[in-house]
Amino acid sequence: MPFEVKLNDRIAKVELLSRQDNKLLVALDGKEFELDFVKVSEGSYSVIYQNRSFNIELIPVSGVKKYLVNTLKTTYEVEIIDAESKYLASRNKALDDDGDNVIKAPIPGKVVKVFVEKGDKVEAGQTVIIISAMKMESEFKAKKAGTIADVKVSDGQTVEARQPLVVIEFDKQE
Amino acid sequence: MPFEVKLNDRIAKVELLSRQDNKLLVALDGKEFELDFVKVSEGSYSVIYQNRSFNIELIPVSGVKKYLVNTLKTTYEVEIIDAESKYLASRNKALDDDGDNVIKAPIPGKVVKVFVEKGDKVEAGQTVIIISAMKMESEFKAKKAGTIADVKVSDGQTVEARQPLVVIEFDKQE
Amino acid sequence: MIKKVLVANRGEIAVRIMRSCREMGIQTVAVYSDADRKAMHVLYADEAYHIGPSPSLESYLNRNKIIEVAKKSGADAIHPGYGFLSENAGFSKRCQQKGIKFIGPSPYAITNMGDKITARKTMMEAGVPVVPGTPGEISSESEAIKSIKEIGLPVMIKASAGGGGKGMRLVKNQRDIKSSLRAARSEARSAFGDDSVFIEKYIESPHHIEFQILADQHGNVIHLFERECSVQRRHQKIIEEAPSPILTPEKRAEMGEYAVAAAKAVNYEGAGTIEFIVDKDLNYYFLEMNTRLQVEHPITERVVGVDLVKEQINIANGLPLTYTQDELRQSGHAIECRVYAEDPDNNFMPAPGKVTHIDIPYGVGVRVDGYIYEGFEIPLYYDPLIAKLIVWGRNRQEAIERIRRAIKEFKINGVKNNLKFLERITLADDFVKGNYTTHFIEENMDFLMEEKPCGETCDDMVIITTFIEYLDKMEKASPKEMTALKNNWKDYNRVRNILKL
Amino acid sequence: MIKKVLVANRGEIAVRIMRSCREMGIQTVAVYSDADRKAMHVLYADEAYHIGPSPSLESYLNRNKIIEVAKKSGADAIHPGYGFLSENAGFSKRCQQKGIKFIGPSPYAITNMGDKITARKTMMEAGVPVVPGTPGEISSESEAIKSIKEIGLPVMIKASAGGGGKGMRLVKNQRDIKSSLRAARSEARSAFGDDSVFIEKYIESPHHIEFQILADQHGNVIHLFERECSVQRRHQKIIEEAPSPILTPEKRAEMGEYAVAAAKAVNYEGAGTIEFIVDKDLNYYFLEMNTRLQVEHPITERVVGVDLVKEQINIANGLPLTYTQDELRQSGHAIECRVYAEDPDNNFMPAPGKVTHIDIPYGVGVRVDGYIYEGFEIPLYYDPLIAKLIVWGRNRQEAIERIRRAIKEFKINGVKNNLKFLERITLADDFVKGNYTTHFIEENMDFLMEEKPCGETCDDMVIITTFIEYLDKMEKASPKEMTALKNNWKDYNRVRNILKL
Repeated sequence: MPFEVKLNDRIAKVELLSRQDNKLLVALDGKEFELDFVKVSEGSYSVIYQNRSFNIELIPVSGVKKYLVNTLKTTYEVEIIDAESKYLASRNKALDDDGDNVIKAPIPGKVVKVFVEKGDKVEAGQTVIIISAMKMESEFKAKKAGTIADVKVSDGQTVEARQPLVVIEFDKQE
Repeated sequence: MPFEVKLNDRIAKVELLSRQDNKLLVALDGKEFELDFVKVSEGSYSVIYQNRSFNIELIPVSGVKKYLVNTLKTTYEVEIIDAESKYLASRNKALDDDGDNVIKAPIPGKVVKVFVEKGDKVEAGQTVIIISAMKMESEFKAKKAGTIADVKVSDGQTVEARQPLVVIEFDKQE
Repeated sequence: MIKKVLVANRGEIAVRIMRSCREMGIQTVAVYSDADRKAMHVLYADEAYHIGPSPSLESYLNRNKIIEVAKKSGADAIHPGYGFLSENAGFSKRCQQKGIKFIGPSPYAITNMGDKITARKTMMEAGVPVVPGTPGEISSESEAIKSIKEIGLPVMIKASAGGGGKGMRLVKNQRDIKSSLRAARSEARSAFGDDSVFIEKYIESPHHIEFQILADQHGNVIHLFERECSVQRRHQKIIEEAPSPILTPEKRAEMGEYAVAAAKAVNYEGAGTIEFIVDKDLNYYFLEMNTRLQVEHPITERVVGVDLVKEQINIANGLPLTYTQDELRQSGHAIECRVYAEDPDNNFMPAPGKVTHIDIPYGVGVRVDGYIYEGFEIPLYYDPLIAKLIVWGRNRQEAIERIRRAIKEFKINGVKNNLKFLERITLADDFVKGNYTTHFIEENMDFLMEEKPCGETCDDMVIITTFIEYLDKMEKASPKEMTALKNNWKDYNRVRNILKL
Repeated sequence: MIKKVLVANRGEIAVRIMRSCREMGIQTVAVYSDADRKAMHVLYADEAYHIGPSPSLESYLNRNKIIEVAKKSGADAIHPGYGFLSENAGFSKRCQQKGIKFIGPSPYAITNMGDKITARKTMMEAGVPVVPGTPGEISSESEAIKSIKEIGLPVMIKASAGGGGKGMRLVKNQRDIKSSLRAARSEARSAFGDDSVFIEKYIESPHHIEFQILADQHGNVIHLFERECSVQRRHQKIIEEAPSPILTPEKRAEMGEYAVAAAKAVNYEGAGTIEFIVDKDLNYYFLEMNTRLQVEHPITERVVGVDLVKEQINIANGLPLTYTQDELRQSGHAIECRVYAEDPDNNFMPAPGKVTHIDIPYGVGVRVDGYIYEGFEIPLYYDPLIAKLIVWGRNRQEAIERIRRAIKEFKINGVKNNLKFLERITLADDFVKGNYTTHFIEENMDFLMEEKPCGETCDDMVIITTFIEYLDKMEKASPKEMTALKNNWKDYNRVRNILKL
């Protein structure tokens, strides 16, 4: 039974045709691949395909369906798509920007500077607030153009993880 | 309930009096120890006792009762003694030298040189055979004085793991 | 002679200091907060004392507690590392009073160099070039405006008591002078309770180049050449190298002499760093002195061949320097990358968490100073620096090629980190050419955030690997359903033949 | 220019070669046997080819297969590492014929240096001092007896085709001459099918000192100074250092010149090593030439500042040497320890197995070249060398202190290893004084096998830790019985009070 796997914008159909020890025969988007596939350690695989050596590391992001995948060159987000994930994806789309319009502190820190006040217009990419945490400063920007609906903190204030900092009301898109 | 723990020639009585998070209260041979005890990773512990920092690594040798233990300075063999181990220990004593009198190849290799023939007298510590394995040469010696009962291999011969090489009949001890 | 050292720090620098102590046969005492019970410096030390809750203020900055532990443990000396209490004159003084050797300069030197205006004055008196500007603090607006006109735009207004960019304003246009001045002073007043400022010429396209110095208790001072530290993001150094790709031997010699003069001007003792700001024509100006070991000290160690921590201890023991200036030279080229637990894709936000797997690079020309290990949970209370990767090469080109190789070998799973960002820096044209200023990161951000595609086959392998991992995990959960998929290799040819039909 | 290199080797040296290739932007091809599918060189390479079953003869020594893979993969060159095919003239020749560059000397040089008698003759002609002895092979007994009388006892009888100690006899007494001669010849005949021998003066208390050389295709030859390799067990080197603690600058210069002359005598190309045997009065004699990279090459790399693998590739590319003799100097001191998977408590028997945990030392002055990782199973078919620990220090004392520190940080669980034995070597008086010969291990065996006690408190901690681990494991197995033991901290004071009664 074939599965769908999503890598960036690509959705690929994959099927395991046969497997013996470390030899795999896999069909991917209609093409067959014969692989030498071994698990080196938890989440770390060595794949030899047409004598090219690939080292692939999988870090589960949520459950068994979503992974952060590292190769020597690139980091990917890869997702296994089944009926459940399709449902979740459609539901999430409906909620759309939820979360995006509220800038939150990912970890505890301190407000270095708030650049906006309630009612200010902001452009997409405009710096809204600077937070310092673990001695590092991070700049947070508006994802889209909009209006500042609320500023919940002020300069110098200590903030907790996930504490809302600034709320933006995004402009309606045509 | 106290246990007996064997470290080299010492047999110590140990009892866990109380435990909360990483604070332990232990009685060892009648003396009380208050410890800060944390597991750093599988088989690796950090113990702080009277502000001294100890790093202790446990490598199971057989089951849960016998461990090879490393500190920064020393390697120990430590054994938990309960009814079962006491029985096994007494049984092993009866069999005594079994195994000691047969020199075996621990891993596959090649015989470099046999120094004895059947009927030869050997002293304790006398080199009997040299084996080469993984490109390294290892010298095997007689554990006790005795007479060579059998030589099962010859120079240049390839040997398998656990293959008997030389059998010695140890002299009776007064 | 010092026999036992309390290391009043944590993280990689605490471990690094203990390594040299262990080599010297000196006992080490660790102090730790709640969050650090399993931290490597606690495991590495001979003795370990709990000193308080996780926040630094209640532990690593708790001067009384640390001195109490030093007394209790019988430590002869305290090494403050960098950060925390390392540049705290009061702490240095308290150690002195309690008969514990503070491994670092005297309270006098720390105080003199800690205040920017005092430092500036001291340096001017010693003949060291400083950035053109007001000789001292200014408390009236009219005086400030007059000074700005004399110096000429652009200028930087800086709070006298400042730090961390607070109370600082860049003025480029005539019309902004007044508003900027007011903003800087009000910020300074609310942040430090002191609204005095000073004004300096603003150096465009500056390089940040610093000189390492060592001074003993007998008045001998040497410098160990420079480090180029211009690769910075938000005033935070990311990559440093030695030698600087832009200095000439003449400028190096001159600046080295000034660095020595600067240290002598405050009767300096120990290891210290004289920071210079250098413009594109190689005009250089004293910026500040760091009266402690720097994060980036290993590149000097590698190029000059000196163990700076051992020299610090040697000096603290009252021994004369074991090197003369003539004996020292820079040999080859060293580069350091700072590996941070941060997420470049999310505003470089620090990303504490549990390290599930780590591969540390090694082999020819590679040094790593770190403190994390598999299973360690990086606390969210402290600096996100988790490791420093230092390489040496015969020349700058080899060092760059080597650090790229080493970054590729470095793998840290479980916490987000900046390794790919560091790799991109080493690939950036301006970096490769050695042609960069402190604006480098800003100017190259698009290139640095780009991801190089791995290729179609690589993508295919990633998809297949993820898929197989998923299948195996599912099978573990419900073994029966999936077994049919396995062990049918014998059917392989049949399957192939069918597919070919 | 070479764009793709096939590394015809495994283990640490394969990875080490690939590291330099990656730094140079050269693609790498790994070959592997059944036992090595998960070996690090396979994971590290860009391409990997399976070449046969586990025994070396059927894989890493399979010349046809390796050349076939080189052709198939489009590799320009083959790097043989050390061991395996590295000193195989036939293989070097086959590479030449197939248009693949063999990274190493010509078949002519390998042949000339591979045969001990030919090498000896070549060296004598080149004016290089050799151990006094017969100029060539001897096939009659009477001639042998005559030669032994001329040379004077003690002498060493060596099989002309010999190696690995076979067909070798030390003769100290007049009365043993005949029997030893017969034994050596008969052993040589059965081992190599050739009973010719040669006779050399036996050097008592010898040092084994070797010189690294580099020679390009244009006749330029330089030496990179010496390595002291006298710490040996059964002719197997364990610890090497550079510089040698016994050489004088004069002797060093002389021997270096002879090393260069030796290389020139065989039109050498690439990296090579001239081994000398040195007596206590610093008389030195050519012993043999190794026509390849040595295991211990990193100490030279560290002290001289050269990447020898890069130089080998550079030479193979036909480029002239990038260093002149004048530019090179020894700076500081380097020591290498060879970490073997072996059991010192059981006759140093190799101990393959699965690595369950590994901590690699790092920090200032430490380099590690290895190939094992957590979860890797060391195969029983190959050399038990699992890692090389290399340290650099400003001087010999610092290097010794540093290697002790690094050994303490090195932890390998799951396989027996010689780390504690190595530590004991660094503590032995003769080693610390630099006053050792090839008999060092033998003479110090009692000291080296001793265990330093950890102290009573340490013992107590070990007992308690083992006990708690046992309790926790038991509780996992049967949770109910043990729970009573836990969470009774509140009873602590009560328990104490009862105990005090």
